[in-house]
Amino acid sequence: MGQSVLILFAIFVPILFGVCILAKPGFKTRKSLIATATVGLVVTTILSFAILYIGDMQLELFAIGENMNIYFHADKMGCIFMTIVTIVLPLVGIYAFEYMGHYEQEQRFFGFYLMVYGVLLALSYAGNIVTFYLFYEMMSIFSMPLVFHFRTKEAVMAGLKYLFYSLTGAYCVLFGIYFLNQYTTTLDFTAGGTLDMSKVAGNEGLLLIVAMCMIVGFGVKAGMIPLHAWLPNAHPIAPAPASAALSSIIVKMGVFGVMRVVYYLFGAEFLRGTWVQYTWITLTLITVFLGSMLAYREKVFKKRLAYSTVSQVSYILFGMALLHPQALTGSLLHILFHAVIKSALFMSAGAIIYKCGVERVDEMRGIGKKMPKIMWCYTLCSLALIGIPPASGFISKWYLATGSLATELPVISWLGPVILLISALLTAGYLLPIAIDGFFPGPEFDYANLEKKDPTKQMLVPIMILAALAVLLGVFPNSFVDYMGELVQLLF
Amino acid sequence: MNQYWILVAILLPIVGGISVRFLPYKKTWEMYVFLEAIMITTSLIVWGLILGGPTEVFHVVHFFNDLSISFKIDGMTMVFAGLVSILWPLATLYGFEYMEQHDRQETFFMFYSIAYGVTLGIAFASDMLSMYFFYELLTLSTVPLVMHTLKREAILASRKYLYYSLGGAAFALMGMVFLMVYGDTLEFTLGGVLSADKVVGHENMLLWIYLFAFLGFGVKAAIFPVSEWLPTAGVAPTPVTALLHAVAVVKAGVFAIIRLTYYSFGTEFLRGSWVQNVVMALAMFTAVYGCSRAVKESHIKRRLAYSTVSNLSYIIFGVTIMTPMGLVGALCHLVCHAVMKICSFMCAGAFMHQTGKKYVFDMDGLGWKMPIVFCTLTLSGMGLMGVPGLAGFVSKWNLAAAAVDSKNPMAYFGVVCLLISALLTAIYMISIAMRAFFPPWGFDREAIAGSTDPGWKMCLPIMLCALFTILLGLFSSPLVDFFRDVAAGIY
Amino acid sequence: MAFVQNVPFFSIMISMFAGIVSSILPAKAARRLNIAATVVIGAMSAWLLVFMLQSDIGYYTYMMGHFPAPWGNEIRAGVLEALMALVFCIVMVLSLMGGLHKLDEEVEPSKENLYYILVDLLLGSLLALIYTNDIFTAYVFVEINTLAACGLIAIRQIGRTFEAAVRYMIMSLLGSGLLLMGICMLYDMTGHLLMSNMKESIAVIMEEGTYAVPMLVTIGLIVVGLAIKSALFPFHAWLPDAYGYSTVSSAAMLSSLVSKGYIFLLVKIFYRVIGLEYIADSKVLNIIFWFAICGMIFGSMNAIWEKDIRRMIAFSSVAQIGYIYMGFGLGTEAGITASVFHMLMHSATKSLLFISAIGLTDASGYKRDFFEVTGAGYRNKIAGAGFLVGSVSMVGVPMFAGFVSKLLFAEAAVADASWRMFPAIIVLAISTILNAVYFMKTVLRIYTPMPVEEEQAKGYVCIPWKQNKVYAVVIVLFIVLNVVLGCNSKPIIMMIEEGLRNFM
Amino acid sequence: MIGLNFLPNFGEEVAMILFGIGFANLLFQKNLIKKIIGFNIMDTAIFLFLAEKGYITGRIAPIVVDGIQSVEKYINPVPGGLVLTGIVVSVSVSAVMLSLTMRLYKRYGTLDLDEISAQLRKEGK
Repeated sequence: MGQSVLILFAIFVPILFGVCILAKPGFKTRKSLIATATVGLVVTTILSFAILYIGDMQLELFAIGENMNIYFHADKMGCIFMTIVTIVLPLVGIYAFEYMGHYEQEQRFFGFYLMVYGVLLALSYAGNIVTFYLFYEMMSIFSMPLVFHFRTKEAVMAGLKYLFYSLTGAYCVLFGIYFLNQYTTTLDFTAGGTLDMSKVAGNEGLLLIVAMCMIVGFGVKAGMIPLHAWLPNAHPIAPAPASAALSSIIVKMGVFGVMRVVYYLFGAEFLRGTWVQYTWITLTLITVFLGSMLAYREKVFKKRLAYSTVSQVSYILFGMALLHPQALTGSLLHILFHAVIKSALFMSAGAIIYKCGVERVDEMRGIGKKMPKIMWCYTLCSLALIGIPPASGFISKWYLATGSLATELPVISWLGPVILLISALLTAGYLLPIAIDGFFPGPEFDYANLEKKDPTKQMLVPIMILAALAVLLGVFPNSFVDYMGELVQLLF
Repeated sequence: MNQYWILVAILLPIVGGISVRFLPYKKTWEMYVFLEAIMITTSLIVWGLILGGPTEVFHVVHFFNDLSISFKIDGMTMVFAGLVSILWPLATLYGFEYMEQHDRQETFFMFYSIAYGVTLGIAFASDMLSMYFFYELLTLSTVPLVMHTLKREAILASRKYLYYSLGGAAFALMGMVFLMVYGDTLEFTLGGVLSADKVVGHENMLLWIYLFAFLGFGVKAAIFPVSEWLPTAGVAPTPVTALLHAVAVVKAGVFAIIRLTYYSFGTEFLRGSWVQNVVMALAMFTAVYGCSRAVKESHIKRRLAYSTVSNLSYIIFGVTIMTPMGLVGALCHLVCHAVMKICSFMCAGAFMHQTGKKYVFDMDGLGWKMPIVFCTLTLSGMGLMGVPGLAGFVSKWNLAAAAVDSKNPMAYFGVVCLLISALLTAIYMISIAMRAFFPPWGFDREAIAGSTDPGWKMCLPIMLCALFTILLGLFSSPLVDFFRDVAAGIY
Repeated sequence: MAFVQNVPFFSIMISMFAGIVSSILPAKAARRLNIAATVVIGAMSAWLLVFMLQSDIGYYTYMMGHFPAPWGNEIRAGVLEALMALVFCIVMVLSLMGGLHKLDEEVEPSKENLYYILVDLLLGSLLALIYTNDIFTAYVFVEINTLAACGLIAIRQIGRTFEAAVRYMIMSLLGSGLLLMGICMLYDMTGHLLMSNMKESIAVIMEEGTYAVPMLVTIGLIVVGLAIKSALFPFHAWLPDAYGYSTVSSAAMLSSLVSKGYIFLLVKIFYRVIGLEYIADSKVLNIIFWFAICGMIFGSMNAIWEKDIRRMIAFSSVAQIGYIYMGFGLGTEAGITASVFHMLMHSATKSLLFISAIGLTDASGYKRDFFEVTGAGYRNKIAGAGFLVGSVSMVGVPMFAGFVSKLLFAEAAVADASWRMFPAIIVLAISTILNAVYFMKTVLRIYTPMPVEEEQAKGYVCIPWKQNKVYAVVIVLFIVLNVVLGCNSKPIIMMIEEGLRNFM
Repeated sequence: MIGLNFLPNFGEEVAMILFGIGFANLLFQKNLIKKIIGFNIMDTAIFLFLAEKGYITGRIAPIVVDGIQSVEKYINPVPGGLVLTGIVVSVSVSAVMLSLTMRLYKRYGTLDLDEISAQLRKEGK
C-alpha cells in the first residue's frame, strides 16, 4: 500500500504548488517565484519517474456515488503518456522561466502551469472513465487561463472558444458515460473491453451511436474534423510555452481518451467492421489531408505549426481507427515522437518571436544566419517530423503504413498509406522552406550588419535536448518498440 | 414527538411573523434575534418530527363529505421539509443585512416567516385538498413580498405572478375534483389512488385532466408556456428571489407535480400513455429554452431566474420518466439545485447590495475585490454546470441513469437536452466568472475601487451553501440511498 | 300542529304589519321597528329550522284559515325554506345596518320612513315566495317584490337612479308578463292553482302526452320570465345601473336577496310543479346551461373592463348568477344543491363587497373611479379588510365560502359525466381566472399606498374604524358569516340536501 | 288534426295576438308613455285569456240573483277572481311607472330613454 500513496503525492504536489503560487499576493523578487516553481517541477518529475520505475500501482481514493469512485491505476498504457508528460513539461517549464520574464503576470502563468502539470499526471493514472472525465474537465478549465494569458480581447475570446469547444466534447463524452454505466459490467479500464454482452444483445445500434459520440467528444481535444476550429486560433494567441505544452501534451490527452474508450471499454472486437470504424477512419484521413493543406497555405508561423499539429494528431487517430496491432504500435510510437518534435518546434518558434519579434514566415529570410543554433534544432526536428529515415518520425509512419496495408478493409488499406505519403510531402512543403530561406537567404541579404541573436542558454538547452531526443529515438527505437508490442498484444 | 408538534411547526412561524410586525421594538437587532430564534426553533421541531415523528394521518379540520385538512409525515415530506427547514434560517440571516437599506422591514419579515409556515404546511399535507389549501396561501403570502419595493415594476410583477398562480390553481382544482370522483380517496398513497372500476371507461379523459392539473401546478414549477412570471418576479429583493423563487415557491410547484404524478394519479396509469410523451417533451423544451434565454440576459437576477426555469425542468423531466429511479433522480436534483441556486442568488444579491449595480458587464475585475462572493458564485456556477465532484454532477448522473434505465427512446433524447442545457449553463456561468476574475485589459479600475465583501451575516450563509454543494457532491451516497427508500415507499 | 309550525304565517304577517305601521312612524322609530321585525323573524325562522331538523316530518302544509284548496291559500314549509328564510333575514339586517350612515346622507329625512316600508315589503314578499304553495300568490308577491325593489332603487332621487329604476321596471314587467301568461296556461291545462295538485295532473298529462307542445311553451315562458327578472346573461342590461348607483343598503339587498327570491321560486316550480325528470329531458335546461356559460364568461369580461368599482361588483353578480343557473343547467340533484349553496354564499359575499366598496370610496373623496381608490385599504382599514375577504372568497381560496361552492359545482359537473361536463369544467376554471383578474387587480390597487403628499393634495382622509362603529361591526359579522359558510359547510350542505330530498 | 279547434278557441287566439302586440310595444317603443300603453295592452290580453278560460257556453254569470241554484248553472268563478287581482296589480304598476316617467320628463324634458341616458353620461355623475 505504501507506494500507492506515491500517486497521490505525484498528483497533488504540483496542484498544491500551483495553488500556493496563485494565492500568494506577491513574491518579493522574481527569483523566489522561479525557485518555488522549479522546486515544484523537479519534485513532481522525480515522483513520476519513481512511479514509472515501480510499475503497476493502484489507489482507490473514495466513492462519490454508487459506482462513481475516484480510482487511480498506473498501467502500461498510462505509463506511456506519463513519460511524454514528464519529459516535455519540465523542459517547457525551464524554457518558460526565461521566456515569461519578457511579459508581466508570470505568477498567474506558473500557478496554472503547475496545476495543469498535476492534472495531466492524474489523467494518465486515471483508472476508470469517471475519474478520467473528472480530470479531463479540470484540464480544460485550468489550461484556459494559459491560453488567454495576455488578456487581449481576442485572447479572451479564443480562450472562451477553447473552453466551450472542449466542454461540448466533454458533454458528448458524459452522454456516452451515462450509457456505458448501464451496459458495462464495470466502468474501470480493463484491456479488451468491459461490455456486458447480455445487456448489449438487443441494442447494438444504440451503443454504436454512443461509441461514435465518445470518439467525436474526445476528438474535439485531438482536433479531429467536426470540432477542430478552436485549435488554429488558440495556439497563436497563447504564449509560446503554453502553446508548446498545449499542442504536444493536452491534445494527446484527447487521443488518450479515445484510446481508453475504444480499447478499454468497448473493446476492439465490438467496433471492428462497423460503420463507426469507417466513419472514424474517413474523418481522420480528411483531417490529415486538410491539416497539412491549410498549414501549407498559412503564412503566420505559429498558426502553421498549429495546423501541422491537427494533421499529425490525426495520423495517430488513423492508426488507432484501423483496430490492427501493428497500426496501433505505429500510432503509440507517433504519440511519443510527435510530442517531442512539436514541443521543440513551438519552443523554437517562441524563441524566434521572442528574439526577433517576427511573426510571419516570409519575414524570416536569413534567420539561420542570425540564430544558427535554434535553426539547426528546428531543421533536425522538421526532418524527424517529415519522416526522413534516420529520425524518429520515419519509424512510426512505417508501422502505420504497414499496419494499414495489413488490414483487409476494402478501400482504406491502400488509400491510407497514399494519403499519409501525400501529407508527408506537404509537411516537408511547409516546414523545410523556412529552414532553406533561413540558411541560404540569397544574394540581396546584407551580411554586413549581421549580429547573432541566439537566445540565452536557459531557452536553448531544452530545445537542443528535445531535438537530440527526436533523432536518437529514431536511431535506437527497438527498446520502445518491444514495450509497445507487448502492450498491444494485451489489447487484441 | 406526537402529532400536535406538526401544528406547532406550521403555526409557530406564522404567529411569530405576525408578532414581529405588531410588537414594538426599540432596536432592530432585537427583532433580528427574535425572528432568527423562531426560525431555528421551527427548523429543530421539523427535524425532530422527521427523525422521530408519527407517521399516521392527523386530521385537523373537517370539511364536507370526508374532505379535511390533515397532515402526515412520509418520505416526500421529509425531503421537502428537511430542505426548506435548513435553507430558511440561512436565507433569513442573509435577509437581515440585505434589508438594512430597505424600509418597512417588519412587514417584509412578517410575510417572510408566514411563507415559511405555509411551505411547511405544503410539505406536511397528507392529501390533495390540504396541499391545495396551503398552495393557494403560499401565493397570497408571497405576493406582498414580490411587491415589497412598491415601485411600478414591482407591482406589475406581483400582478403577473398573482394572475399566473391563481390561474394555475384553478386548473389544479379541476384535477383534484376528478381525483375526488374517480379516486378511492384524496390521501397520498404511492402508486396512485384511482379506483380501477370507476376509471374503466374514461382513461382518455382522465389523461387530459392529468395534463390540465400538470399545467396548473406547472405554473409554479415554471413550465414553458407559463414560466414568464419567474423572470419578472426577479425584481423582488434578493432574499425573496433567493429563497422563494429558487427554493420554496417553485419547489412547491414541483413537489405538487410529484404528489400529483406518483401519489395521486399513479405512474402505472400514466406510463407509456401519450400524456407522458407530451409532458416529457414540455420539460425537455423548457430545459433548453430556459438556458437559451439565460445566455442572452444581461441582468444578473433575471439570468439566474431563467436558469431556475431550466433546472426545474430537469426535475420535472426526472418525474416524467415515471419510474422509481426517475423519482430518485428528480429528488436528487431537487435538493442539489436548491442548494446551488440559493448560493448563486445570494452571491448575486451580495454583489447588488455592495455595488448597487445590476448587470453582468458591471462585474469587471470584481473577483479580486470581493473574493468570497465571487469564488462561491463560480463554485455554484460550476456545480450547476455539472463539474464532477460537485452536487450538480451527482444529480445529473442519477437523472441520466434513470432515463437510460427506462428504455424509453424519448428519455434518451431527454438526456441529450439535459447535456445541451448543461453546456448553455456553462456558457452563461463561466462568462460571469471570466468577467469577475479575468476582465479584458481596458476595464476601468476606479469604478470598482470601493467595493469589498459584505458583512458576516451575508458571507456566512453563502459559504455554508457552498460547503453543502461540495459535501453533496462528494458524499452523496447516503442521501441517494435515502431517496431510493423514499421512491420504494419504505418511508 | 306544534305552535312553531305557525312561524311561516307569522313571519309574513309581521313583516307586512311592520311595513304598514312604519308609514305613520317618524324615521328613527320606523328604522328601529324594521330592524326589530327582521330580527324577530330571523329568530322564529331559526326556531322553525331547529324544529324541522329534530322532527322527522319532511315538510308540512299550512292552510290559511282552514279553507281548502280552490278558495283558501296554502303555505308549505320544510328544512330548506327555513334555512333560506334564516339566511335572508341575517343578510337583510346586516345589509341595512351596513348602509345606515349613507342613508342619512342620500335620502331626505322626510322620506326615510318610506324607505323602511319598502324594506319591510321586500322582506314580506321574499318570505312569501319561499313559503307559498299556491302559484298565483307567488305571482302576486313577485309583483310586490318588483315594486319594492324599484322603490329601493329610486329612493336616492338622483337622475341616474330614476333612469335605472325605469329600466329595471320595464325589464321586470316583461318578465312578469311572461310569467303570468305561463301561470295562466298552467292553470288552463291543469285546472288547479295549488302546486301539489298541479303536480299530479301534470304527471297525468305528461304520460298521455296530449299537451306536449303547450307544456313546452309554458315551461319556456316561466323560465324565461324568471330569468329576465333575476338578470340571467342576455337579459342583464338593467343590472349594472340598478346596483351601481342606488344607495348602499338597497344595492346590497337587491343583489343578494331579490334575484335569489326569483331563483328559489324557479327551483320550487321545477320540483313541485313540473317535476325534475320532465324538466331534465325538455330542451329548456340546455338553453339555460348555455346562457349561464356565456353569462359566466361575459359577466366577468365586462367586470374586467369596468372602471367604476361598484359597477364592476355589479357585473360580477351577473357572472355569479350565471354560476347558479349553470348548476340548474346540469339538471342533476348535485347540481341544484351546488346552486342553492352558491345562492347562500353569493348573498353573504356580495353584500359584504358592496358595503366595503362604499367604505373605500368614502375614504377616496367619494370618487368611484378605479384609480382614485389607490391606497384606500390603508385609509379605511376595516373596509379594506372586508373587501379583501370578499374578493378572496369570490376567487375561491380555501377556508372561505367561495371555494366550497366551486368545489361543489366541479364535483356535480364531473359526477354526471354527460356532454355538459367538459364545457362546465373548462368555463369554471376560466371564470375563476377572470374573477381572480378583476378582484385581485382591485385588491392590489387598494393596497398600493398612494404617496402621502398626493393624498393631502386630493383631500382624502383616513377613516378610523371607531368613527362608524356600526359599519365596522357589520363588516366583521359578514366576514364571520363568510368564514363560517366556508369552514364548517358540512351541516349546511346536509340541510340543503335533506331539504331538496323532501322538496317533492 | 291541428286546425280542428281553431274556431271554438277564437277568444284565446285574439288574446295571444293582443299579448304579442303589447309585449312588442313595451319592448321596442322609444317613448316611455307608449311603453306603458303597451304594458297595459299586454295585461288586458292576459285577463281576456283568463276570462275566456272561465267561460262555459250556455251558463250564466256567477252572481246569485234568484236564490241559490246548483253549481252547473254558473260558469267557473275562479278565473274571474284571478282577473280581479291581476287588474289591481297592473293598475298599481302603471301608477308607479307613470310617476317615474313624470319625474324624468320634469328633469330631462324628454320621454326617450336613450336620450336620457346620453344626457346622464354627459353630466358624468
